[in-house]
Amino acid sequence: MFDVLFQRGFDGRLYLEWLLSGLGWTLALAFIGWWIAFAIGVLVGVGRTSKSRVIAALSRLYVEIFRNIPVLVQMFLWYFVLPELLPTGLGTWVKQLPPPWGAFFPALLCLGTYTAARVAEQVRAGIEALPQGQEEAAAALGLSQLDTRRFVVVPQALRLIIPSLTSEVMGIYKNTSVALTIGLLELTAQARQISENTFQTFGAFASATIIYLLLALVAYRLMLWIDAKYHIPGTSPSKPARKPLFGLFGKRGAA
Amino acid sequence: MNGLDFSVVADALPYLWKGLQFSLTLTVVAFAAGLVLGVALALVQHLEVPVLSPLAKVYVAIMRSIPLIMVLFWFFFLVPLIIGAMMNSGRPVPIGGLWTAIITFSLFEAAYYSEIIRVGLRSVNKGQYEAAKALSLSTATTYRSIVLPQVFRITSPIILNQTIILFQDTSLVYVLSLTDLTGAASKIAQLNGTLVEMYLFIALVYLVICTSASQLVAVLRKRTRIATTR
Amino acid sequence: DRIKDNGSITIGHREASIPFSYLGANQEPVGFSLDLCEKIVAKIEADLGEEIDVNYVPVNSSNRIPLIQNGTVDIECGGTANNKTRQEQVSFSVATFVSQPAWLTMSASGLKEAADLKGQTVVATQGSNAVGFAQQMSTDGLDLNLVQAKDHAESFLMLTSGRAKAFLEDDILLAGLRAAASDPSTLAFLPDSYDKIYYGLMFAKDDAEFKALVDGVLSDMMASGEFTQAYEKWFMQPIPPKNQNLDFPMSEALKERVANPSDSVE
Amino acid sequence: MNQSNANTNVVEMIDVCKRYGTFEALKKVNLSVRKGERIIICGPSGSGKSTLIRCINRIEQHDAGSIVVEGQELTGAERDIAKVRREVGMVFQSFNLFPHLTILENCTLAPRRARGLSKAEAEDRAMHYLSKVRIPDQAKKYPGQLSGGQQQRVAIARALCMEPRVMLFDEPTSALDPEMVKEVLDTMIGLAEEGMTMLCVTHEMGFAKQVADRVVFMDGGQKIEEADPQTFFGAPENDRTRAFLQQVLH
Amino acid sequence: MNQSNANTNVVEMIDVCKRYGTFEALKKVNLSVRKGERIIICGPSGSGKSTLIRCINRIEQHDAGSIVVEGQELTGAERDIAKVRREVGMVFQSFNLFPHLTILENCTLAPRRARGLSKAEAEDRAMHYLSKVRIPDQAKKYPGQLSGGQQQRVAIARALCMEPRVMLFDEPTSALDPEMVKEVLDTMIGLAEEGMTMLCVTHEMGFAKQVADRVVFMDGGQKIEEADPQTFFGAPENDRTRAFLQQVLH
Ligand SMILES: Nc1ncnc2c1ncn2[C@@H]1O[C@H](COP(=O)(O)OP(=O)(O)OP(=O)(O)O)[C@@H](O)[C@H]1O
Ligand SMILES: Nc1ncnc2c1ncn2[C@@H]1O[C@H](COP(=O)(O)OP(=O)(O)OP(=O)(O)O)[C@@H](O)[C@H]1O
Ligand SMILES: [Mg+2]
Ligand SMILES: [Mg+2]
Repeated sequence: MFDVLFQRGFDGRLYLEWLLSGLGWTLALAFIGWWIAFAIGVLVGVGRTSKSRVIAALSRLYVEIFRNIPVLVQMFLWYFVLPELLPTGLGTWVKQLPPPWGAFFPALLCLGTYTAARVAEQVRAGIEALPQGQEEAAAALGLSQLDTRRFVVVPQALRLIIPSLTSEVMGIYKNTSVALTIGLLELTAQARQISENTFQTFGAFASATIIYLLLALVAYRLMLWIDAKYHIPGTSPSKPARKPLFGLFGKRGAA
Repeated sequence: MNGLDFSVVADALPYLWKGLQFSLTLTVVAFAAGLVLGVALALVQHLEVPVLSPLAKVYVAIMRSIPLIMVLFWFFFLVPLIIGAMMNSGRPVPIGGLWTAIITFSLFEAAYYSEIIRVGLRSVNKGQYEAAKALSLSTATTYRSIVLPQVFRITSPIILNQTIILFQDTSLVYVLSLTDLTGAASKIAQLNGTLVEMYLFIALVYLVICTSASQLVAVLRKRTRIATTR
Repeated sequence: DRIKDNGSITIGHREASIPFSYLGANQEPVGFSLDLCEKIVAKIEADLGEEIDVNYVPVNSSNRIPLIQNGTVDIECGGTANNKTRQEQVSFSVATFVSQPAWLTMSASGLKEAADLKGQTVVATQGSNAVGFAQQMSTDGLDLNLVQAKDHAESFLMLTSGRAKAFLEDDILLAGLRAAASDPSTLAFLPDSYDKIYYGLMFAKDDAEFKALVDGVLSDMMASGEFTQAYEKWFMQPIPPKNQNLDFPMSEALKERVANPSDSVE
Repeated sequence: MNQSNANTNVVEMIDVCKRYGTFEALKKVNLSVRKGERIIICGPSGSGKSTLIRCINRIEQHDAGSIVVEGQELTGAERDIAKVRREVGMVFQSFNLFPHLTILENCTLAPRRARGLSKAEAEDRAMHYLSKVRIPDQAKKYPGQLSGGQQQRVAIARALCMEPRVMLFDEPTSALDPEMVKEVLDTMIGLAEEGMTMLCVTHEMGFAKQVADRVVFMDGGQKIEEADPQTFFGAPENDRTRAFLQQVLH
Repeated sequence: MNQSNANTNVVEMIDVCKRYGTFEALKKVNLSVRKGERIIICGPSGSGKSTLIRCINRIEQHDAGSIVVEGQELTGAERDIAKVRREVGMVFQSFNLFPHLTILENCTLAPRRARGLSKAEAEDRAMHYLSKVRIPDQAKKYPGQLSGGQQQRVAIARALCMEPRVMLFDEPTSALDPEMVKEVLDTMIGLAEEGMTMLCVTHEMGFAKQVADRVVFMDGGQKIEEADPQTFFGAPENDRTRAFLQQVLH
């Protein structure tokens, strides 16, 4: 079934190499996209709970726009529409980026900003799930609002949502496959291309699927490790607040 | 780019509406079927039913690890072959795009719903199970009358959120050559070269629908929060 | 065979493959290939002596072959190129059209011939055989930056929005896209010509009976002049939905095939 | 008080052991409860008090020794366990009312499902016991709308609706605000006066003095001392008991 | 006791009102606290005790009346509020330690960020107060690894690290297991003996009798009675006070 991987394509490379190059783009998108998403997500999530109306409203607007349009459509907008809205020179420069960069950057921004909206909601949920007393205690000690957020609220909220962030990490790496619609030859696109070139649909898709599964496993283990690393001593790992909402393989803590 | 022509949107409205109807229908059907199956998957795991429980776990894990596009490809191209082989009919058994979409989305969503329900099951206070036991209620009664109603209450916002994502994901049925809202827009666009207008328009449609729905979720969440605080 | 058992036939059609197979004014599949298929269905009905149901399933360039293979579609009535690799997977009827791949560019870009494309970004549609063709040219020294768009409309948009310098596709499809553009004169073909491509209707491999039937119908049409009539209707006259005229006279190569129907790809 | 029918032990525990992993929560505990007796169990946190009474209706399963409730050994089939549970009512520290059901539904669910009563019968009975705990007027409300003291009284009524032979209480007042403690204790005193057999884990020493037939002191999973209230509070034998009483009665 | 400097009122509340929506949680409450005084506040649940002391460091904002803390009117700018908060320590019923920080970090965070102490200074000070509450050896642990009593003592130390002029306590012992109450009360008695100005909401009447200069009884958002402990417990003027004391001292 997998012998297709060891045949050579028209360019003389093994189809296995095709898949691996697809994997490379998938990983690059997922990894860099994730840090974009995380950075924006934390800021916007904290903004959502801000006492300033303006900041809260802007954050809300961001979240609503970016999470309520399908990634597929957003992908299109980033790719085709954004360059037209930029100043002509810049737009042209963007459009003439050599492939695959011309597709990679829009895909990266699309996935980053889309996932950021979802991360922001998790961060907000984490902040809201903290006992009221934490902020009160910080205030009572005379800490400023900014310090309260920085030292008390956000560190705890992030720990609280590590399990649900796991699902967002998985989400972004799965959504990378949507980038094939703007011509980025990531893993799924390569699998499809192999299947079109060789008509060995089963072998091509099975290989890609196994890679996705392995990736998911790695991502999941990584998040478990992070969870354990940032686990607060003396708190039980299966506290109901620490919902293992998207625990993947078996029970949490089984690792 | 300059001089967008939105008049084509107006002309295309009936066709787009048909596409939207398809998206909505698919969402509703996959939601219903996925929820039923999801509850079953979650219960099997929660009750640690031998054999079935690990199977359910593996199923959910696999479904949640693969991109939906990939799952759609599998079901669309390969399942007919597999079923054909299983039925020894010598020929592949065709499953239309519609059925592929319904089956795929239901099975796919079931995995997500089951995770939500499973967490819901765990977040029901242990005392509830104990109280039910102490009152000598049977396991079936405990789940039907005590646990599941509370689980649905707790998880309904999350389930609805997932359903909004499901609705957005229906745009991926283009790989099945089905015509949902996105598909309808891109087909019209192909005929008269108005991709940008079409995509901007459907982005707006999705935005309006999904924002209203998530507004509903917010209201629900507020309601459940009140219901669960004493 | 199965059509007999089920009393129904499933026709795969394209949605924007003008004028072979696309959605007409009411989003119904219409086109040259569909007219041909109509005749085939009529013939099957005549043979069976009963009416059969005709189901239409939309297909696209990337799923049409798997769908034929897995039996979802009985016959694809589009504009699919017949070639050796594909013949290993599926069967084709006698040629119904002959085209050549060509480069479409913006007139303003000043490109004169394919050699000018060296090192430039070009676009082809995912799943079409232009992808392989461009890749081949690239390895043969033209050194292209190939991007693949999701469908012809997006490929065309890449060209018109300046993301790609040229769009490689069969000349007839490009002519259709160009005709639909708001100002066709801004678009120009490069003069280079490549090997001929023979289109056929596509169906499952190893069904000699069905192939004989399809080829029979097409050969009869070609002999009787019905084929040429259909050609005139779709290629030389205004067609729905916008009533544009492709004005694409029958090529010598196709005339030759009409005289001597064949599914050869040489 | 009710010493006459000395051999009708409602609960009989012999050498009961219970382990959580390697941790021994109960170490060979013996206890017998006669019909109509009121037993108070006290002891420091983690001493195994809850575990002890939760073994009696098999919410926890003991690992060794025997527990006989109403003549029924607690190792039997599921059916028999269910039978025992019907005869044993339990009230929890955290009430554990079903938040999505009204007070009335809370009280009628088990009688209908486990005792097979009709809706009307179950409701009559529920109203009877709700009156007994003095909140018949709250029947249509949801638990979340009641104060803690009211909720705990509903929990008592709910258990009573199954008309059990024994009632188990696990710190029924320790989750309550101080001024609600009394209303619940009064309800329990009322029950005791009617002759209900009761086992009660509590730190309310005033209540213990007032109603207990016997006080059991537990520590480290063992029964350290068992005596009538006068002896227990007046002249405890054991050092640990004395230390504990000093802390609690500060 | 410390009646000498009678006009240095640390806290001065005049006609303070506080509303939640339409519900009046505080109705024209007057209270003045002199330097070094120990005030105990008691009253039934929902009577406004917490609201009262939370208004003093502006965790809640009052709607009418005036509150002056250390000469600073509590309606001023954010900066001034922060200044007041630095001078007022608060201990909560549920400890509210920061679970992700060690005990030492809990105690040094505010002195470093809000008082601008260096790390070394803050740690010295923290160790000083941790020794005072008798848990210097736990400094490297996390709150979750301590018992409730220890956590509450850390909370007291944390507040003391800001070297406040007044300490507010909101039912500091009511979330504790009975055998831990004493260790916390002892710590508070120690503080009282050193002359700390204290306002304390509690139901621990023994403690109240021992340390209070004055006892305030609240009900329905109003100050019903205010008296020295002998009068308060011996001969309360008000019926509601009497009813409450009966319940609490059952
Ligand atoms: N499910 C469990 N798993 C592991 N250990 C447990 C479990 N339940 C109880 N324990 C342990 O068994 C011991 C006895 O617990 P138990 O609840 O019976 O104590 P208790 O006397 O009721 O204490 P408290 O006064 O705090 O309610 C404790 O040390 C507790 O940690
Ligand atoms: N944030 C809030 N929103 C609405 N109502 C509130 C809020 N906080 C307190 N209340 C109400 O104000 C009243 C007084 O509350 P407060 O917490 O001061 O009472 P308390 O005397 O401290 O009671 P307890 O002994 O239960 O702590 C209560 O009836 C309470 O329901
Ligand atoms: Mg207990
Ligand atoms: Mg309070």
